[in-house]
Amino acid sequence: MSVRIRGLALASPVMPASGCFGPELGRLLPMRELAAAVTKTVFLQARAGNPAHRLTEIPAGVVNSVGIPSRGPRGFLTHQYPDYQALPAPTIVSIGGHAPAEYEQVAEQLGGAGAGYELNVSCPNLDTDGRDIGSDPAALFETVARVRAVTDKPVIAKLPVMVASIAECARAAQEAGADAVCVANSVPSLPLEPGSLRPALGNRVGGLTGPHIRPIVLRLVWLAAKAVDVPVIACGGIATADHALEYLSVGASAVQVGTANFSRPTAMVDVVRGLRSRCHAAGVTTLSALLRTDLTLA
Amino acid sequence: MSVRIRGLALASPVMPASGCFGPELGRLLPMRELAAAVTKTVFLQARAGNPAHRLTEIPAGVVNSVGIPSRGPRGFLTHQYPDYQALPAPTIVSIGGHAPAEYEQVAEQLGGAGAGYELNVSCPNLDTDGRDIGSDPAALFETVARVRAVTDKPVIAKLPVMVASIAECARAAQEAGADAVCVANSVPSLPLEPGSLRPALGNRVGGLTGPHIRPIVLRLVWLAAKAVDVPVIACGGIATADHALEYLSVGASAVQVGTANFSRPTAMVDVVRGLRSRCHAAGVTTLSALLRTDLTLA
Amino acid sequence: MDVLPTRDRPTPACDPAVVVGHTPLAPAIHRLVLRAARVAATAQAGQFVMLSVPQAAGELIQLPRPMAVHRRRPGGDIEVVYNVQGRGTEALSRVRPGDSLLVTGPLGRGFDLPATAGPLLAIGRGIGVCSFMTLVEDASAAGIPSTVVLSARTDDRVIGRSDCAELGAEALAVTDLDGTSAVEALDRRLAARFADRAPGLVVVCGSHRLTALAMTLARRWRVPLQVSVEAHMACGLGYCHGCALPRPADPGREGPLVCFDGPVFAVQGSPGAPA
Amino acid sequence: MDVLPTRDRPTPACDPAVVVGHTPLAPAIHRLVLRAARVAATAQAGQFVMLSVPQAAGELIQLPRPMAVHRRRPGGDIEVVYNVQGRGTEALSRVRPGDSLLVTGPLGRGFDLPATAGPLLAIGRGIGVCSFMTLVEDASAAGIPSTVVLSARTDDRVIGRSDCAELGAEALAVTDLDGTSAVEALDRRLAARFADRAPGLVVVCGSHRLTALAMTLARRWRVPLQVSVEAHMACGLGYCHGCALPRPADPGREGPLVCFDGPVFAVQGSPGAPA
Ligand SMILES: Cc1cc2nc3c(=O)[nH]c(=O)nc-3n(C[C@H](O)[C@H](O)[C@H](O)COP(=O)(O)OP(=O)(O)OC[C@H]3O[C@@H](n4cnc5c(N)ncnc54)[C@H](O)[C@@H]3O)c2cc1C
Ligand SMILES: Cc1cc2nc3c(=O)[nH]c(=O)nc-3n(C[C@H](O)[C@H](O)[C@H](O)COP(=O)(O)OP(=O)(O)OC[C@H]3O[C@@H](n4cnc5c(N)ncnc54)[C@H](O)[C@@H]3O)c2cc1C
Ligand SMILES: Cc1cc2nc3c(=O)[nH]c(=O)nc-3n(C[C@H](O)[C@H](O)[C@H](O)COP(=O)(O)O)c2cc1C
Ligand SMILES: Cc1cc2nc3c(=O)[nH]c(=O)nc-3n(C[C@H](O)[C@H](O)[C@H](O)COP(=O)(O)O)c2cc1C
Ligand code: FES
Ligand code: FES
Repeated sequence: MSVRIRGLALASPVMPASGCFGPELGRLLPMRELAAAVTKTVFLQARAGNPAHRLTEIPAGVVNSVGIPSRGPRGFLTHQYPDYQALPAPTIVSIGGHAPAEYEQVAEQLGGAGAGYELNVSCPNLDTDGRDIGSDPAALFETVARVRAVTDKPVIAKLPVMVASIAECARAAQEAGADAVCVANSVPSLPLEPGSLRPALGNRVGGLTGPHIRPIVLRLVWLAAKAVDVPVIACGGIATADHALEYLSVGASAVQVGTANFSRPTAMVDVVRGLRSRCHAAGVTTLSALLRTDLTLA
Repeated sequence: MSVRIRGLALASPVMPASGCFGPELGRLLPMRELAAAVTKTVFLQARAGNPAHRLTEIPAGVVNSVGIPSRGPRGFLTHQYPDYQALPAPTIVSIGGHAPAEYEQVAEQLGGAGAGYELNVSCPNLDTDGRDIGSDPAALFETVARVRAVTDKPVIAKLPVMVASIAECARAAQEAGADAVCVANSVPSLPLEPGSLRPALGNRVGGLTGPHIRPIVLRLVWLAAKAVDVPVIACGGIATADHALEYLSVGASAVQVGTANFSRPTAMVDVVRGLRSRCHAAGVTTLSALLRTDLTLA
Repeated sequence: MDVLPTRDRPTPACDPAVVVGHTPLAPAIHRLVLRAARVAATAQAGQFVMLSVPQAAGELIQLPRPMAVHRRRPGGDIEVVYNVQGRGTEALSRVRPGDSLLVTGPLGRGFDLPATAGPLLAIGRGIGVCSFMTLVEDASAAGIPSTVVLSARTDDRVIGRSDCAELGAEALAVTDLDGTSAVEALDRRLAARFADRAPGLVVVCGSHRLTALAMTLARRWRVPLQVSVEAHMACGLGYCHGCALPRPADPGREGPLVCFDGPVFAVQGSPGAPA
Repeated sequence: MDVLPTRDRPTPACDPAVVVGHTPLAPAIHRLVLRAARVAATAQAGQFVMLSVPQAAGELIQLPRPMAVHRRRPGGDIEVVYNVQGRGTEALSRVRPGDSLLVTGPLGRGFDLPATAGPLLAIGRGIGVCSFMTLVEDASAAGIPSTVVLSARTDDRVIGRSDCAELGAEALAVTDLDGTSAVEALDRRLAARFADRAPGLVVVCGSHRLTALAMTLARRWRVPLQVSVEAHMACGLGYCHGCALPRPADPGREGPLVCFDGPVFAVQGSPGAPA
């Protein structure tokens, strides 16, 4: 069940979603069974994050506007990276920025730390009109190309949900040299407090995550996988091996688990073991072979 | 609680969402209390619609890919419009097309039927690259402008969810002469059958609707209302007066009810009466006055 | 599927109905008795209702579920017999006597029972039987004898025995377990049963294989065949276009709507079916 | 909020726990007893757990809910007392003895009880009392006398009476209904109560007004004041950054994490608080 992204061989197709993992969780898990650890997004400048409430749960799912507090690449290297290095899994560092050049600078300042980089391009582009970099194929191309120019490690472009054409965005990332695309980030939302008209989050808008976004992201993964040759890493509402299989069946090569890590800290391990025992039961060794069998889900 | 869109005075702020209403339902309801009847989208060419299943329900909501069967404007005028005319509420005709020119042609061929037009621009643009017309501000502008040129009746642009910038799209519609924008259509999704990896819909992808999309659409309505001066009609997951108030509180002027009409055929009437009794209880006569009171929701 | 000729039908309405009974009938099959006087009084044989499932323990079911009117009771009750299939019927199974749920109906175009022809043969598999029990009610009231095939996997899953007994209809319970439900066995049995006098109408519901058998029989006897079909539905009233059947001969046009033009259709090519 | 000095704490784990008891205590307040031996054995006073609410009747609760460890029992049970607030606690109230739910913990940085100082004064409002009952347990075990203010709207909502009795702590139940919970009344009462000997530590939870009162008292007596605070949480472990407090003096930097640096903090400006 291993997966290869550029030079990097991943032990399994399951890894955490950025922001939904930390060494604090990694220490409770058999990380060897997972593909990688993925860090919370690292920005160039230090950031405090958003005011409370930073997250909440509504019937549609979990909504967060943590706002990505960051200590910058140097703060990350000093305070956080050592704990990641202690985990027995490669570290993929998530990088954010407010302009294509910032991603490049973060990648450089990381000085070779990490086994690969995931570019969180669901960030407003302050170079232009404040639209998300990842929803603008040109800005996305520039961002990926700039990072590509400064590293030989795998580069993954993590695309936003709210795009006019995910195929176009995925192609822009691939053409700029991305080794994989991750589809997708959370679904922008404005949750209100139940029983009042007050915004439930300090930042008003946040990202909706969890099982209910899976049908939305499944379509995006399907379209992206048809559009590009590089692997597609699916992310959105995965809590079980069956959910992972849904994405694999529409063309994903690997999956990320976010919100389910909160519900059940063992979620990622359950997914990986579930996939493995599916393969065992079907007498196959690869996921692509498993998908060719007559699968029924729970 | 009346609302004005261009010359058209609507008796209330509540109307059905296109495709979620027909005279068959209208005949069961006190239509006088509603703002309007909104037709299913009328295309230029006759269309059969999509293969079964055309709709289903999953935990995230209702997903449909009815595919908008249509008999064309002439078929509409002959077979459907008379039943709409028999209802004691103005008819807003929803228009679809696969190129900006088609909207104009449908509007012309309707020959003045209807009290206003809603342009369903969540349709692939076959003039260009097949992206939704409504997610491309230039195509959207052209579409609205062409219809504007052939009618003096109110023109509403109904925007898609999957856009890079709803503000930009709403502004393009306003600049092209739209009298209101409706935000938004359903959320594109790929539902799988529970227990299998088979697509649940004949067309594979469909539109997710119902209460769980409300936080997604609330954000879009909030952003659109900040971006334009024309009224914003909110549509997405409204089943109660409280849901309508949520949208009104972020800047909407009127609301459309879709999926809830299926759950509860009286849903629209319940919403309108709920709003009215809120106003009564608060001793106010307008919704804007109601929103300034200290509201608690159920 | 051929649409049966237009006829008058009761105006549907949407009313809350109180649950007056809810009992298990067979594995995963329940009988739900609803106080729905208008539907009980006006529903035509073969019509259905849309049941809005109330929000039990926070689970939100948005689309109402189409269900045949299995029985119309003089006291103003209707009976629905349903199979727990997915989330909607699972939630439905949690409603309790005294609860109230919205019933929209009566809906659809039902069966046409020729007044003068021979006896009725109704062939049903599982809960498919429930689509035509109201027709057996009508036949019984009109003094037309009925023979009803109740097919099921196992004997404990046979639905409709007590209804047939109550309505004076002949019930032929057949099961997979003892082989009596096999198409060939059933063909022989029905051929013998109707050797003297062919039925005046054959109706069928619940299985493709039984529909094929019914077609063979109807052609042999030259009698009309009507079938009740299912489709995913949202409105049940004819405006959402969720339930259209394909139109294989003319794929550019939308086919008939199961909720409005059906659920009962003449089987295409069956004797006397509309051209 | 000032972060208390670093200290050793038990390693958290995530284990299924069987519900061994679940009883109403007061209107909308329930006591949940869980077989959670590791937490019962290792939790420090003031620590909490994250409870993953099992999927009852199809309702999906995704985030676990943070809950104070109210009592640690020698037999390996922990008690949680909770208020039905929204969807999560509503669903939690439907779990039954024998059900199993995931418990992550023990979590957070608890109270610091000075070993040698005077008695403990704990002031709690409603279920706020539950944040510090483990501290009363520790005090009781160490032979330190405790006085516990149990404030509530009405007498039937007073939480913790039986716990105090069991632990030999003095319980002062005060309510809004009889006016005894008013800040001025409570100030006078506590001033009198501790006129001879000031407490060695004041802790507070559950009300801004009571925290303000506790601050006045702590300053007057020159004793440390610790408070247990709440924040919306996703992980409880310190990695999601959902629970950060603001840092008013330095708004460009993230403040302490309630789940890791708290939930117990020294109240800023209280005697002996970290600089
Ligand atoms: C006219 C008519 C009469 C019917 N009468 C009966 C009856 O008397 N007893 C009975 O048990 N069943 C009957 N059915 C089938 C019944 O409607 C479905 O079993 C039920 O909708 C399944 O819902 P669910 O939520 O349990 O399944 P899910 O699979 O969770 O449903 C998901 C969606 O698919 C739809 N769906 C799934 N299966 C069917 C189906 N077979 N037919 C229509 N829609 C479906 C549901 O309505 C829902 O919208 C009838 C269907 C029709 C069209
Ligand atoms: C360290 C700590 C200990 C706690 N101990 C207890 C206790 O012993 N007994 C008790 O009754 N309550 C306690 N609470 C509060 C309890 O966590 C909330 O009441 C509960 O999460 C509300 O969930 P809900 O789904 O019912 O409410 P909803 O309003 O539906 O919750 C929506 C979201 O907001 C969060 N949320 C809402 N209110 C609070 C709150 N006050 N604190 C934290 N998160 C909140 C929920 O966790 C959820 O993510 C504690 C909170 C913390 C942080
Ligand atoms: C609390 C929280 C914090 C997140 N932080 C980040 C982040 O820093 N960078 C990022 O790219 N995505 C972040 N995400 C998005 C997730 O990585 C993931 O894309 C999203 O949660 C969808 O997956 P899920 O449905 O499995 O949670 C965050 C999500 C949550 C819930
Ligand atoms: C069955 C169905 C058919 C629909 N048909 C159309 C349509 O023809 N034209 C259109 O603009 N929107 C159509 N929609 C979208 C709705 O008008 C509405 O935008 C969407 O359902 C969101 O609102 P809701 O959550 O209240 O249902 C349809 C939706 C459903 C569920
Ligand atoms: S179910 Fe709506 S048209 Fe048939
Ligand atoms: S709850 Fe996740 S960091 Fe505190």
